Amino acid sequence: MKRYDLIIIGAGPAGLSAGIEAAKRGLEVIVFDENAKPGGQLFKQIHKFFGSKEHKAKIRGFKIGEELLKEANDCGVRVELNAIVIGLYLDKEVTVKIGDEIKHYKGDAVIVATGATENMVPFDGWTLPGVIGAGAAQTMMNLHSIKPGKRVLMLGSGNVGLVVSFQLMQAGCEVVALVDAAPKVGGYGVHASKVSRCGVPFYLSHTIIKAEGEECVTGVTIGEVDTSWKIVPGTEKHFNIDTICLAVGLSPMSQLLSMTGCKMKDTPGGYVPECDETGATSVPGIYGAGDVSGIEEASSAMIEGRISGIAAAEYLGFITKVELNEKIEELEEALQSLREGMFAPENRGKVLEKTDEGIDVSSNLLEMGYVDELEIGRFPGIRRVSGVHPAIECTQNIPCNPCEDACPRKCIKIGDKITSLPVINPDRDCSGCGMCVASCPGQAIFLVNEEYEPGFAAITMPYEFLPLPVPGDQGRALDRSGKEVCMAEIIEIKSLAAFDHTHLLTMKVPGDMVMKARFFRNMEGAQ
Amino acid sequence: MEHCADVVIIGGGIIGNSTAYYLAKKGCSVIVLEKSEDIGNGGSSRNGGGVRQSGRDKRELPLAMYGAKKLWPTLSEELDMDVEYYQEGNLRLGKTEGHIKILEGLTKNATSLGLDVTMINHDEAKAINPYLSAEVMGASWCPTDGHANPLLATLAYYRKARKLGVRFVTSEEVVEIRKIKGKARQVITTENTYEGETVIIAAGYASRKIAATIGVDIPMNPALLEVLVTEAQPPMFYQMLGTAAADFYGHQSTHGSFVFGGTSGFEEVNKDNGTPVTNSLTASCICRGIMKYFPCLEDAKIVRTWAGWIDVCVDHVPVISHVEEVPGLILACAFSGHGFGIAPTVGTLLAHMAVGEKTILDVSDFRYDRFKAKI
Amino acid sequence: MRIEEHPILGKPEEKRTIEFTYDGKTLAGLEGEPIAMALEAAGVMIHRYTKKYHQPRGVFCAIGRCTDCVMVVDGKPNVRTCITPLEGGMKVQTQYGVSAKAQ
Amino acid sequence: MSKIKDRLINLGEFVLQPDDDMIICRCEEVTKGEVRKAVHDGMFTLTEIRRYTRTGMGLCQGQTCGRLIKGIVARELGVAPIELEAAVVRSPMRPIEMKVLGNEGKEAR
Repeated sequence: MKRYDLIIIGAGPAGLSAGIEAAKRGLEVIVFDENAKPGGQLFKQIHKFFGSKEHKAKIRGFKIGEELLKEANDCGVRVELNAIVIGLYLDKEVTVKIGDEIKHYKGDAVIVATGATENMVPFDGWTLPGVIGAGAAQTMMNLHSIKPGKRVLMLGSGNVGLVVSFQLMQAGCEVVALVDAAPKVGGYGVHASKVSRCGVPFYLSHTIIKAEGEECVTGVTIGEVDTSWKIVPGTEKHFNIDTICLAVGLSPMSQLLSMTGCKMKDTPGGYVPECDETGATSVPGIYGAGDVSGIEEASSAMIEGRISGIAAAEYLGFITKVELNEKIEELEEALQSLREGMFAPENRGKVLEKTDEGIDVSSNLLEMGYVDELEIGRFPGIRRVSGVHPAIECTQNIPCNPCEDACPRKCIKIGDKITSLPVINPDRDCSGCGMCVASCPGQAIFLVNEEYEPGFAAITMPYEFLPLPVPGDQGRALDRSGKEVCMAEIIEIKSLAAFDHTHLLTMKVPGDMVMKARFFRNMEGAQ
Repeated sequence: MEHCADVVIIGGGIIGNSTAYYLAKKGCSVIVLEKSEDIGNGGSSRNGGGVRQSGRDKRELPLAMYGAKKLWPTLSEELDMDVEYYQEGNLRLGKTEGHIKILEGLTKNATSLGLDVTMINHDEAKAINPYLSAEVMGASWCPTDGHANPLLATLAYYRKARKLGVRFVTSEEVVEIRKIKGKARQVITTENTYEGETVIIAAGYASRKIAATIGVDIPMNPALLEVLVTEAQPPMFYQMLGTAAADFYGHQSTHGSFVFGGTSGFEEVNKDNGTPVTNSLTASCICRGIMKYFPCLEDAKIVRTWAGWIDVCVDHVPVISHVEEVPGLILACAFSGHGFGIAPTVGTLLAHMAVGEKTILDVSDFRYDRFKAKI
Repeated sequence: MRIEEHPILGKPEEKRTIEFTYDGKTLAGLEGEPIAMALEAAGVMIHRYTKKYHQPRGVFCAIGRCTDCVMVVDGKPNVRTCITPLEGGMKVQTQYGVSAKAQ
Repeated sequence: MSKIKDRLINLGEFVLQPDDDMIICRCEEVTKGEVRKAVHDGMFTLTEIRRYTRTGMGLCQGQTCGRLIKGIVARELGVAPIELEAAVVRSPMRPIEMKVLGNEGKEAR
């Protein structure tokens, strides 16, 4: 039987990263993936990643996927696609369907990096065509260039629901509402804000009562829920839509680990293997890396994968324990920095009222999806001075710091703790280059010039939609909630390769709108 | 919780459940103790569902015939639940001269005991089942055989017994049976002590270990058998299938899926990790076996495979027996993989035995002390 | 509906347009894309009707897990159309229960 | 351990709920009411529910409904979902044609 030093199941961020680290240390590695394309979910992630440089922050997910793949190829990792692992048996025997054959392989070590599967939620009519998972929407739009629908209702305000809502709009779909039964937005506030200012209304404490339609979805009724999740009579709202998108969480796909006899534990986040910090399970030589051992972001999965790859190298005697420990310490630190802040695993399900800096969290953000004009001033990224300067509407402690590096003049400071809120440095002058605007994965930075012209202000915003407006376009400025607040004229469009498809749109608005207007809509209503 | 009953049954499989049901029907109080979390966790839920008379040892045959005639046809009605019983015959297939010889031998034996089994040729077999391959040379045909859904039949007995007040306790492993004043009476689990006027061991391969605690041994070993199931197919046929070479056995269920059991030849030496895990070779082997007889199923997708231990007796015939040296103890084990089809009969017999009634059939062939050295 | 141009991903990869049949009608699709995507582009939402309650189903997970999108493809039932690449001349049929409607 | 071991515990009367006819297992078309009823019929574990109602026995093998069923059963039994043992995982991870499963690669062996 063909035996590899290391068999990795799943060519996503964790699996590829594991393969790279193991191959670098001399292991013969093969990665099996059931999909036609490698990269796992990375190729569906078209937004810029959070984190810091070591986490590949501000690079779009699919680009990270391409980089990882290249690195894997360069290291000699064999990636076998369309290869469905159908079983993981005793003695680390893996059976794989390749073409019309079943092949048997053995691995001296096995890393299971099979990722996660979407949770679903039932409601009246949820089996109708037109009700799809958020992952399905991403697959259709970002892999196959297909619009999942014309008018979409999103259920779920976690990061997936927020990010996919934005992606739906980028693909040219209309998102008519974002609904969540929870009373607060679950995902990053910056993700919510960028969806909200495009005009998507948030319905928190609401759930789907019924998907309507005979043969496929033609409409939906939602209603408000009380604290015991019961519908409050009289709160029903109806939307004409053709698609309902479900983004209600993910569960680890740990079946293979369970099948081969790894000790498992049930947690609120799903059924996961008992693992040590290297991902080693109760079966010596079998590891779990990435979402399979607990749901996190792809950035974490990549580090976990690297750790498991190195641990497998040590397990098989390719490196010493000392080398392992050194490297792991460094990676653990990187991993730890991603696991801090308000969305840290230990804060799941908690309502935090203040930031680490002691600032009251925007209640409007959590309940409506955007920071209210009256609240924004209390955050350290906002400073009202003359001339062009950034307005950083980053109000939660999340692990992310590209803006700090982006500014050539060092106007923005985050510091060692990457979850700290960005602070405007009063001693530095903004050149108005816009690098910070384009680099912010949360699209939360704007450049404002309060005295652009007498009576008028200029606002520069990140813009990732088509068609792209052109200077001279007249339209409406929208506020953070997506409400039209005034007339606006596009005065400049900046599109640089360094911005990586984030265009900087500068619009002129009446001076009193400078802290209100945050988005632009052309006259025709085109986005 | 009540810890005393007329009868304490060790094992919540189909034997234990059916016995509990027939006892409860007689008005006895019953406690059933099951080691695992699930009712029907052993062979009861891990078999091909055959309700066969053909191909059985002559000692077992009366039990099978009684069941096919008196119990199975009305079982769904009796238990208020469709156990998906089909009495549409059993085809035991052969595709070599050697196979045909084996089948002829079995047929001769069964016929002599009064069972309606006949040898049929390829064309006759095809007339019964048009999906057979050209390779099939002939078959033995027993029209009164059939199959049922083992998962549902096991749970149907459980449900009905529970409704009649039988106390089922799961997740409690029996560690010891104790004699009190010369009689088997106490059943000690990991957590509790139960008492019964009669104690029945119906715990599959684990029966050996439990019986040992009271000084009784049954010469049997576990063997790991595998079953696989396909996605639903359009209704094709409802005969029970088997082969002379024992490559596979199975049937199409009401649901449309095919359920097939089979062997790879490694059954008695398979490794496991403490749970009945499938072997990496067996399912593939079973598929190859099936396709030789039913090539039209080659595109049917396998959705699941599973394995289970059977309790293989040294002479492949069960032990259904009082243990006179341990009054109050009844053994019902060593079914050797043939237990499902005869479970209703065995449950009926055990109920008689437990209350001291005369059994409807003679059970002396199943005595626990029948095993003798060869010389 | 197809996305002609995407603000981040640009224009879709060029693929050969091929023909296939859907319940006897000739449709166009892109070679190698999942069958379900070609159907989606053509506005086909219903892939099958269930066995027990005869309810319509379509794409749900789009990655081959949920098996809701199965259809009869070239005579074989239960083909997961969301992960089966489209080929020229394929015969795709709505699945009723576990088979195509008797013609 | 709050595992329910005694199968005679009183679960109260089975009362119909308005959403009982909602499909939970999409593959096998099993409704919420059928799952709840199964619990009242004595099926206390996910494995028993599966065998009794066919939830999770279809083409997708419970990948969609597993979590939902767990929630319903736990609520009916009055325990936390975490108390319920997950159903056992078996090969194959994806449905696979008999002719493919039976065709084992030669060079790999």
